[in-house]
Amino acid sequence: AETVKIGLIEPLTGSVAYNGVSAVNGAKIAVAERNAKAGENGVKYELVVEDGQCQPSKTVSAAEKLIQKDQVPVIVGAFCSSATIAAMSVIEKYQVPMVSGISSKSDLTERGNKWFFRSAETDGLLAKAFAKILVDQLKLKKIAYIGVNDDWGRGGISEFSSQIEAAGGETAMKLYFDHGATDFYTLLTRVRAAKPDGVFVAAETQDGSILVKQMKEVGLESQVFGVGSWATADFVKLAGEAAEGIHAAVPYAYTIDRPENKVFVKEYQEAYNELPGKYSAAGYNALNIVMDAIERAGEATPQKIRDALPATDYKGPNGTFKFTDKGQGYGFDAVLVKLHEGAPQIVDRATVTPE
Amino acid sequence: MLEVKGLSKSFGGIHAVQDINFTVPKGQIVSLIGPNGAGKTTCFNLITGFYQPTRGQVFWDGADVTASKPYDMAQRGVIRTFQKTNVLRGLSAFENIVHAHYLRDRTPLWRTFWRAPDSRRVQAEIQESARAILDLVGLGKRQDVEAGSLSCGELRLLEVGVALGAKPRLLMLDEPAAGLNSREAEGLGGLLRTLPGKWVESLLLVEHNMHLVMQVSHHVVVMNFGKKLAAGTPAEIQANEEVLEAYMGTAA
Amino acid sequence: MTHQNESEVLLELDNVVAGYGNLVALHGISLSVRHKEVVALLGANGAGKSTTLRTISGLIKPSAGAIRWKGQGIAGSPPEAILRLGISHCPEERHVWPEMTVEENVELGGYLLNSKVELRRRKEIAFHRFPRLRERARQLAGTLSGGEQQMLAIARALMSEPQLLILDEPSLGLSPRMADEVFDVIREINAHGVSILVVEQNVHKALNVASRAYVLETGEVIAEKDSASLKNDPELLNAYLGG
Amino acid sequence: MNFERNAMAAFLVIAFLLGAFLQNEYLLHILILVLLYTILSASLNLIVGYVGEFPLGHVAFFGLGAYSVAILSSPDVGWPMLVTIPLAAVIAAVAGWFIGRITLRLNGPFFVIVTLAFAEVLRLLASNWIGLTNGPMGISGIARPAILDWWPWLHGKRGFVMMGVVLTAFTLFVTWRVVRSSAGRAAVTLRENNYVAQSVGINPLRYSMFVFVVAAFLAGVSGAYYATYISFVGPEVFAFPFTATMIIIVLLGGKGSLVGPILGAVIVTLLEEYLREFKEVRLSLFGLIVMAVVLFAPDGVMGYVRRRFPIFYKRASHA
Amino acid sequence: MFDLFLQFVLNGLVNGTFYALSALGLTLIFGLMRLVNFAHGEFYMMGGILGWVVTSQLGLDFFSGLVVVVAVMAAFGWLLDRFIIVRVRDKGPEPGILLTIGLAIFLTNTALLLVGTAPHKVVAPVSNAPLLLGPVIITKVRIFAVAVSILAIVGARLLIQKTKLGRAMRATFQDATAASLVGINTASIYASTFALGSALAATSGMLLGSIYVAQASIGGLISLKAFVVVILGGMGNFAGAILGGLILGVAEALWGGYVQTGTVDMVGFALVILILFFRPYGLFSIRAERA
Ligand SMILES: Nc1ncnc2c1ncn2[C@@H]1O[C@H](COP(=O)(O)OP(=O)(O)OP(=O)(O)O)[C@@H](O)[C@H]1O
Ligand SMILES: Nc1ncnc2c1ncn2[C@@H]1O[C@H](COP(=O)(O)OP(=O)(O)OP(=O)(O)O)[C@@H](O)[C@H]1O
Ligand SMILES: [Mg+2]
Ligand SMILES: [Mg+2]
Repeated sequence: AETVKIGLIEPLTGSVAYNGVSAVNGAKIAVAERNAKAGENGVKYELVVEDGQCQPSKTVSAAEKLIQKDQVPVIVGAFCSSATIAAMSVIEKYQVPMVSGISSKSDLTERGNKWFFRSAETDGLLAKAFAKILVDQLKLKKIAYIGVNDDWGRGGISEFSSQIEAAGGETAMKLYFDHGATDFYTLLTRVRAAKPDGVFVAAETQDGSILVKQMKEVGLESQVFGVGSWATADFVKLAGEAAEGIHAAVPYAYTIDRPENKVFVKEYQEAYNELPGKYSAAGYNALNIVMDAIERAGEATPQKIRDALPATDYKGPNGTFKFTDKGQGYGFDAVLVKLHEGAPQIVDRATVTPE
Repeated sequence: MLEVKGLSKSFGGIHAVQDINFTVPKGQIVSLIGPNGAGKTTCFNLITGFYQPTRGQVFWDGADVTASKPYDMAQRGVIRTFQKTNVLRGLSAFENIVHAHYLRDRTPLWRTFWRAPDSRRVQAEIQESARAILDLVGLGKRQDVEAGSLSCGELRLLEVGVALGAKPRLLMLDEPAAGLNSREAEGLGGLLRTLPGKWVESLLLVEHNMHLVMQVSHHVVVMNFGKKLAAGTPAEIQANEEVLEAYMGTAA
Repeated sequence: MTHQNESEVLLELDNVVAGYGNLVALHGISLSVRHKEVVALLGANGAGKSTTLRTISGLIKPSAGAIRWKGQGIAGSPPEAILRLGISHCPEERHVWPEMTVEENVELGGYLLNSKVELRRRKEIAFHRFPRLRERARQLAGTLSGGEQQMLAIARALMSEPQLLILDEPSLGLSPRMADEVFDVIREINAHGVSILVVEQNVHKALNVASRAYVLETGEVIAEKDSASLKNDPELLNAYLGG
Repeated sequence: MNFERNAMAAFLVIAFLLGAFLQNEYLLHILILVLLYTILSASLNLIVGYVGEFPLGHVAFFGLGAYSVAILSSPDVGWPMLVTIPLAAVIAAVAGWFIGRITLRLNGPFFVIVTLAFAEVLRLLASNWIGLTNGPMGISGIARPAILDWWPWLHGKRGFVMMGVVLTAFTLFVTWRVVRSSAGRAAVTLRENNYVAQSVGINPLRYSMFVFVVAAFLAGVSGAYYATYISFVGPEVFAFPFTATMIIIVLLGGKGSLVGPILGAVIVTLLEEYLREFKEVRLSLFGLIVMAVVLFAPDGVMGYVRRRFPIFYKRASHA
Repeated sequence: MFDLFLQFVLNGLVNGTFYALSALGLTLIFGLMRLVNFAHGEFYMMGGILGWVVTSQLGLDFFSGLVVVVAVMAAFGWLLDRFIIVRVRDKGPEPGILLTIGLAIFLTNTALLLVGTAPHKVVAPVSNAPLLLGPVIITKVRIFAVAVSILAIVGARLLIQKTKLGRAMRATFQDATAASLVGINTASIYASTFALGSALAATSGMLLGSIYVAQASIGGLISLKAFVVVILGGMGNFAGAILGGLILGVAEALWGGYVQTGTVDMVGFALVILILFFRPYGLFSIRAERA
């Protein structure tokens, strides 16, 4: 049978490797699923994974290598928006389509690069969907924002704060910390002194879990909510009791009640002995979208795949994915979860719609 | 040429040098001697600007050069060697001396990228001079040996060579004969005597080898506990009871 | 200590070959030091004197030949093992620890001692021998003058009260008077039964304390004579050592 | 010494020919990386090999060069490459002068860490001075230099290769001249023994400073080249991975030799790409290989060559 | 307002102690042995990861776990020195730098392979319930950790300054030839120092891992801070290391508290630049070099 190679660029080393690896794990599940179904004469897929280290230069190298050496007709990746931007010029030059399931910087799809697709929510879309609900449900007036000092953290905070302000919330302060910081006492002392009703946090598992733990330690009792891969088992394990009652706006939680998700969670658990998180689902979805497109295209050439991508209509664990003309995904769900007794409970659900 | 006036230096409570005066006239070899810890090396460091004097002045050709930078003194023609051997260990003996010709070699920085028309000639000249100096100090056969693997005594000779490479007007040697045997020291003495007038204008010598000192010096200054104890011709010094008592032991 | 015969050979080098990396500096050196004897090692610059001493004390491993201490082969043993046997080496170029005080330097000379009392006694002797060091007990050794450092190095080497003391140019950098004193010390400890192997550039001083001398040239022993006859061998003296 | 000059010339000719005839863009990409790293590590080598100090913050100048190009060629300013690249290098050199004034008074470990401190401060500035640098989001879409489109032959990557060959030639010429000049000899004297240097009349600061500034200038050139080629610049241009790469290249190639950085750049770039085959274990392997090289050739490949084949390597002063 | 200030200062002091502790191993290996050890942070990381393995995976309590980790890491450091570092010992600083960079790359990525990228939890020795001390808040486990840090630092200082072993170490690093001539087994001193340095790094990794998390990729960051601390305090000076750590901790806390949290990391580097500008050899250092 024919074997189609798909390139995947994620950070496998460096500061966000943890999340990058989750994405690769999810992607592998998707490919395994398809290959199992393919039978004797169906198309087989082969995943070629490259480490982009979340660095533009390494990501460009990886993209060059995938396209030139491995001759992949399509790429999934990269993780950090800055790395994705760098790769975007490479794929445009070679005219190879690329789907990112993760990079959240709003303007990626606004750059007129017709080879680029994003099967993920942007910070802006997520903020639009949940800001009002959050303010109303949690009865928040004064909000402090804490975010990791990178493109994603800053992006998330600026989108959410403006949406929340529009919904009547007041901004007490915006504080940033560097990725990998371990001690947040000073920052939290400042937040505590401002006596906010709620604290919005944009942080990934490792920083986030330490942060919420220390919130309890310094006696900060405000409501905590935010964005990041919080609806995961790891997060709960690391944060311990401190995780109780936290709200998070996420595109995916393993508790989402959909048949597609049940299958995904089961397979993922079997394969890795852990529950999937936001990035696992992102990797899984992006691969499925790409493989759907390949099958629709009938022929695995970059041009054909590119042409097939806009017609995407993929039912994933967290809803149906479609693309706008600009390649921005929509139609899928994002959920607001509350961590309770160690599991993310779904509080609300919104469908991501194009702006 | 060199005049030292009231030079003093203390380290914490230790008065290493106190109120030292002497001159080194042109064409002469002056020796600075004294017991261990008398302050001779410290004097060297004060004159060449490695230390700042606590008090006192240094004059060179009549100009006050107190506390000038070491390289500044070198550029004025005052070149010294060190008591604790200092050479360019990673380079060969020959390269050591070539590199010592810095002042001859020196060009404006922009010349780095645009070679001067006479640069080849200058280089050839330096190489030739380096070879001559190596032969002079008796390391001709060892020219390609890395300085780091020379024996102690050879290093002392190389140091003298390096100092000569810088074309000093006043050459200041700190115990050049330490580590040389009597015969070699004698050889060095012979060499030192020929230097003034030919290679250098004058010479200031610190040395414990009395034989050498008495053989070459025109004038001897004796220090003890940081102070000047006596000064005079070698003959006068050898006859000075105080000096004999403090310094000479049975050697004189 | 067992009673030892005056003529018993303490240290013996038999055809020792050693060097640095690819460079062979000693081409088969043979020499011996007997009990209670002072032996001088003479030779021109770069003859291999220091290398010989370093080989004995274990700083350099010989590539061939044997070194025997009281009949036991010790070639290739590490320096601390050799020191334990009773051989102490005061190296060329002083090698004091610059960022330790004079007192610490001296005390470390008795590193192998376990008794504090004994250590104090020996330190007292050292300071008695070199009063300048007592004055400067708290000064950092690196700031001492050259000669003071030399005294310190000798004092340190004496701290282990060895049976064989190896001195590499002990008078280097010392004033004539101080050098005399150091040679007096050498005589004194020799009188206490310590054998001494000394490299010294000042041939007269060396031959005044030594009973025998070896003359080295380019890594080979070219002569072995007792001091009296060497003093009367102007040819040899002139050729290699200077009058 | 002629060996070094010939080797450098040969490298440039080979790079040019490969650029002219290779069709595979991936290989051209690798070639560009080799050229980029050659420039960068040749500049570092000037300091490590000829001043004898170890700047951990050399990446500061690389980053400054990259950001300068990014900002100066952005639509707001919009200067052409022929202006921005030299200007970027000058900016890096000015920073080198400033940083050198402070750091070159120090030596050994203090120098190592203070230079690192400067690089880190710049990195943090780059992530926080959003108005100028766009913070962690970085500056993207740096335009392809118009000059590369004047001649169709220079389409695609070939243009960048040729640009790299020119810049590398310039860099190698500069380093070669520095090393062979009176200033270079003074720097070596300083490296070997500061006391001796001063006592033969060398003003230590003047020459370490000169070499430092030249090195900063060249690092700026490499940063500018990087920014132009990758077309994106973010705070990571000041980060440790670049530092690690250039250190490895310089020491692996052999410090204090002009050919060292070239060899190092070729080896490291090819090795990094080759090791992609090994997937997850590739960086572990890379670490092991680096360690192995140190153990077997502690003074780098050129150090090894120098020891084994001294004929190739006649000492400078004999030439 | 004043309460806030107190809290900042306390945060800074606690953090500063932790900085001093995590730099302790480096003070030995870099400050004393003069080996620019880029793998220091990786030793710290190994302490944390091993701590996780022995407490969370093997179920030991913190203290028995610590004993195991210290033993393993000391042995690791010892072997590393005896078989690898020796070979670059007298070859100048660069081979050491390159070697430890290679080692750091290897250790980080091998750890990533073995235990993955996820953060891991080290079981804490005491509870992390908050404690109110007047107006300021601290947790029990932090007090405990501060106590351990102070003990470790004081212990290390006494070891180096007062014991025979410490003297032998200093002698070896200042002049190894002389050291071996007075009977010091220099090879074993080097190895023990390296072992001790690794064990100290691992101890701090495990202790702090129980307060924060243990993670395979933390090394680089730890190394950076530790270098800053060692340089601030003066090379190889333990009192200096404490002070360097405290200064860094308090300065960061005040900067973060009153100026900007996003740039706290800059504080340490700015301090290093400033202090070395005025005192080129660190705050506390002795120098005995003379011309
Ligand atoms: N940096 C310093 N700190 C403290 N004391 C110092 C310092 N430098 C020199 N000394 C002291 O000053 C005195 C003079 O030292 P100096 O080196 O000038 O003596 P010297 O005459 O050259 O002796 P030698 O003949 O032994 O070389 C010595 O006692 C020495 O210990
Ligand atoms: N560290 C070293 N590395 C390489 N070669 C060395 C080293 N030390 C000495 N040599 C070489 O070994 C030979 C013997 O040197 P050694 O130091 O034993 O001479 P020496 O007789 O003590 O001379 P001196 O009287 O000058 O001290 C010399 O040729 C010297 O160049
Ligand atoms: Mg002196
Ligand atoms: Mg010798």
